[in-house]
Amino acid sequence: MTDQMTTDPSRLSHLELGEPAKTYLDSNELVINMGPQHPATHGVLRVILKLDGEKVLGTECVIGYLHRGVEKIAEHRTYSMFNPYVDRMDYVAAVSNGLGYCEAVEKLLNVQAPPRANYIRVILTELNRLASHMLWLGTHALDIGAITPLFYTFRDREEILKIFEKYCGARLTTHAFRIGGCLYETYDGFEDDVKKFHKFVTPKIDEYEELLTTNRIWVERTKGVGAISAKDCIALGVTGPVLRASGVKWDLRKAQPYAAYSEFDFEIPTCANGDTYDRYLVRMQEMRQSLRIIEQAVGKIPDGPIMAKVPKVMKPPVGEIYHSIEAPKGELGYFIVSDGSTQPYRVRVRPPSFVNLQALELMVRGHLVADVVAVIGTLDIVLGEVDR
Amino acid sequence: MLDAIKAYLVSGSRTPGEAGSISASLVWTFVYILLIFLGLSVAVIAMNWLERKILAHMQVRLGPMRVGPHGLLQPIADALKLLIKEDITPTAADRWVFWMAPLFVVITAFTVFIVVPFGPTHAVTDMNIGVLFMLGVSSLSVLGVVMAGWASNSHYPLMGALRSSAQMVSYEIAMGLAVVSAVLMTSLNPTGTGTLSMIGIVQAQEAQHVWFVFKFFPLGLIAFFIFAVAMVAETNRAPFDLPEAESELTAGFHTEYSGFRWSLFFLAEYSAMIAVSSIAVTLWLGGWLRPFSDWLSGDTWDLVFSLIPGLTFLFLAGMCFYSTRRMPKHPSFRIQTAGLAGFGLTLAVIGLLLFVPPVRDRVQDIFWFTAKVAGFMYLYIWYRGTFPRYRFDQLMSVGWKVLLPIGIGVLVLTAIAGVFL
Amino acid sequence: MTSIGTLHYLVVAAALFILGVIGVLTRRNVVIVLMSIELILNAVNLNLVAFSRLWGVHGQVFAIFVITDAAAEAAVGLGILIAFFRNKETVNLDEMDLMKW
Amino acid sequence: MPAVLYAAGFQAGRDAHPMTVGTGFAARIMEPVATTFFFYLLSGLAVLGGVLVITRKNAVHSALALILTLLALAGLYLMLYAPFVAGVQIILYAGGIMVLFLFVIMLVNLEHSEKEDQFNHQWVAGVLAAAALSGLFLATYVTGRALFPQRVLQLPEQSNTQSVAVLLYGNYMFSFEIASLLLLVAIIGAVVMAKKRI
Repeated sequence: MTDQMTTDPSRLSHLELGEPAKTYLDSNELVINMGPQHPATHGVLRVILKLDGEKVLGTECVIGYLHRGVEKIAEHRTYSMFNPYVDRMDYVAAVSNGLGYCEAVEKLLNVQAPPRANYIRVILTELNRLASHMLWLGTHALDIGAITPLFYTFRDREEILKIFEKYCGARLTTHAFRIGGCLYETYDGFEDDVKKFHKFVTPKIDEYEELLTTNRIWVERTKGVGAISAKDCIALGVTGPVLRASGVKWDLRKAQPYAAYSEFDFEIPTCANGDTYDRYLVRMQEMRQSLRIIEQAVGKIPDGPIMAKVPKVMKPPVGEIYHSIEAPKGELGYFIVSDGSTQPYRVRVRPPSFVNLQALELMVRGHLVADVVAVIGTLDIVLGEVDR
Repeated sequence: MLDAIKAYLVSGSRTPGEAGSISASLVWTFVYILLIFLGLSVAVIAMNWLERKILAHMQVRLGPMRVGPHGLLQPIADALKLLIKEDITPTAADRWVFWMAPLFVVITAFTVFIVVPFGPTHAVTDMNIGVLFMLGVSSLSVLGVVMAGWASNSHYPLMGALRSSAQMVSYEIAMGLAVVSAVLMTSLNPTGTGTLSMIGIVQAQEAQHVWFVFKFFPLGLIAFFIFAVAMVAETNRAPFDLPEAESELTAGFHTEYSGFRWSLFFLAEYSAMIAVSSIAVTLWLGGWLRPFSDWLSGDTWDLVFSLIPGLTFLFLAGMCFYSTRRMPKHPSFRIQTAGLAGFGLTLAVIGLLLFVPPVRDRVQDIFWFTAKVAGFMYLYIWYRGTFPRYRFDQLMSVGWKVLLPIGIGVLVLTAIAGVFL
Repeated sequence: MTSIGTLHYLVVAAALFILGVIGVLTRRNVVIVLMSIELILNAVNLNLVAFSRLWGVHGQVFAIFVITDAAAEAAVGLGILIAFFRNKETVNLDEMDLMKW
Repeated sequence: MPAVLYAAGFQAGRDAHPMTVGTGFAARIMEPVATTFFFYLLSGLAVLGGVLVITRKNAVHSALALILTLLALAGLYLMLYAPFVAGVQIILYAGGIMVLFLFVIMLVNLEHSEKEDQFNHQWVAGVLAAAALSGLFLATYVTGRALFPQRVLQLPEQSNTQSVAVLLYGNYMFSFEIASLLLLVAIIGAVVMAKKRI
């Protein structure tokens, strides 16, 4: 399956799928372009669907419409100059991206961020996870036809963005962290804001669940749709909530704790069936767990510096490093090769969306067109990250 | 001419189709058609605004607020935009069919209204086959949808058209069964003959002193429920809006339409919603009959109920005046505030006019009918705010495996109950 | 000013009937041939309903039977057409000669 | 428009009865005009539709022309005091059978058959046969016109549905059951034919 995946659009426009069919009968297939301009592909993903009536016989994803060469840009920027660029990959979870990059470079420089910085990092990252999951929930529900959750989640996501804005001045592409810690001290009332938000959002998550979890149509639309087994997930390298919904208890926050995660008590929600409904449940649980972490962290932010001693001109020793964190969408890894100069020799990003998107073909084959939309939604892809 | 009008108004017991002479009949028919056309257009415009506002408030937002006070002029602005917009015909489209499809849809959607009884005398014509005519003509709109989807010569519209035609044809059957069970109830009159005439059906409910939704409880209720589900599917609204499922087919059968022709589809969709709601109201909810006509009977209660239309308008006017006070006090909002007050004033004048005894008596029927239909319209909006969308195979299985058997069962049970009870 | 009698309707029906016959006998496209058959059935229906004005409602009842028949015919005919098209990729009548050997 | 038509038919019918006296001057002038006008309009549309059905290249256009014919015929039925048949015509023929036709035409892509020869090889023979048939009709018309009864029955229009129902469930009960059986057979047949794998 992966060998079908290619980014050369010139080859793909004349697919192996064959010429468009002459008839719409079951003896012949219909080939439809879903995207790149389509309301349900979450950006500029183009999915070529081979259909038999409404049944999907095969899919092919054409990506690269949002390619900006982020990895190449890194080779011409210093380590700290590249930091803002990573925010533009998964733009709904910019804080996580920044955290991963900063930690990777810190590892390369052999620097430890101070504990206070780590706590701030955890709080902001978990807030960002909530924001990302809320955006996912709203758009996913919208794809399946429920329009109301979108506005509910956006209302609540707004509160998170307000906290970000107060903290670092930006709402979406935050650039909140620096290599070696955080640049900004928390503002006055940061902890109160977070506590207030915690109190505000807990009943809201119940509200979302009330709208959807037992809604008959929602359950019918999502149960058994796009099921994927744990074995297939591991074979394809799928990570994050998709993997956990298939029953694999794998979360980098527990498996190889980074930042301050080892100090908090939280659970890894898993489900067994690996279908769209389970992924929904897992993400809803994850939101609650994130709130739990935030609650624990905000109560005991230690005092101290927020920035480690980092040289003004960063020249990491020659070598390479791979560091990965649990982004809202799965394992986000940075592989950085240093040649000892001020600029990285090569930066390679392992984006969760890109890897998870591979599973699309496996998940939708034999289902209906409407399920393709549901599965794209449940994979929670961000095209900025897929194309980079 | 004046004499004719007076004669007609005084006679008061006939639909215009049966008015004394053929010329009077023709004239009055045209007058009624004109009135219905205007009223329907206004209703669609109002519905457009209401849907946006109600949906917005369900979704914790405000909806249109800029054009006019509380966005009251937004539908007019939208209509103007649609009229001015370029009207595109795709090169590969079949020009004639592409041109005809929206017309066909709109004509069928409006034609249905000639048999809708807004009151015992307020219908264009009282057809012997009223219900059959309504079902038939509204089923013709599927042809327009198919034509639109085919003529666009594009994949998404074609799939939308196939979906909607399959859907409308399937749900028509369940709908027909529910209707038949209601028609069966009309034959239990003291006079003993059933009727398909819309006016006759309401009169049967009047004679039997019960709305058919409560007749043979719960049989009437179940039939009503089947119809209420099938009519949502028939009009392609959420949660059965697969033909125009935005997230799947971009816009379904009218993807390639723009500007004025698109607005015709829009108009047709809303008037079809009103049409099926009026069938439901006529068949089960007693049409123009006022609620509690048996329980709260007598002249006093009649008077109280006849005051409700005027009171409703006065209440709306009061809401307008209250909102006027809450408008921002900034000078740039002065015109909007004045406009809102003017709107309230208009409503108040209409409300006061409705208290005048002759008007009150003529308008009551229309008011109750409209109020019931408005209830259905609210339900439509509510569904849209609450439900996700069904998938195609689930939609079909709901239609064929749930509604159809229940419909047949209800029909048989109604027949048995009619014979033995 | 002649009033419209039953005979007028019969003439219209005859015209439709002949159009249908021409369609059936000359067109190659099966779908259009099936539609021509519908045209013929409709001509018959018009006759039946027109005559029901002379001899009572029986004609109308029979017209309803004819419509039922037309529905059955269309369903089966189009079913055959789809089955045939799936195998031969054509809807032309003169190519439908599987039985001719 | 159907309302007007209906009214016209209703009024005209009332006057066509020899015993009925016109209700007024306007009525006496308008009724025959209305009936004649609508008759010629509708039958003209019907025949036009018929011609288009057999001449169009595109099957969808043919189907649309057929719908025109069917609707015009429904109007004629209304003028003939057969509102129930008219309703059935609209709901079953135009709303049901024609949707089926259009559905199949869309499923079976007919684009290439448009470019082919539209008429078969025996079209001359076919037209000749049709001409012979029309000759026969003409001859019947010329010879039999005089024998045709002039008066028409006054059918009770308001209880048309009832009288149809009484006949359908009374005299023709058996045929009615047979028809339902026929439909059942047709359903099974259509499913068997159209299904890919059973």
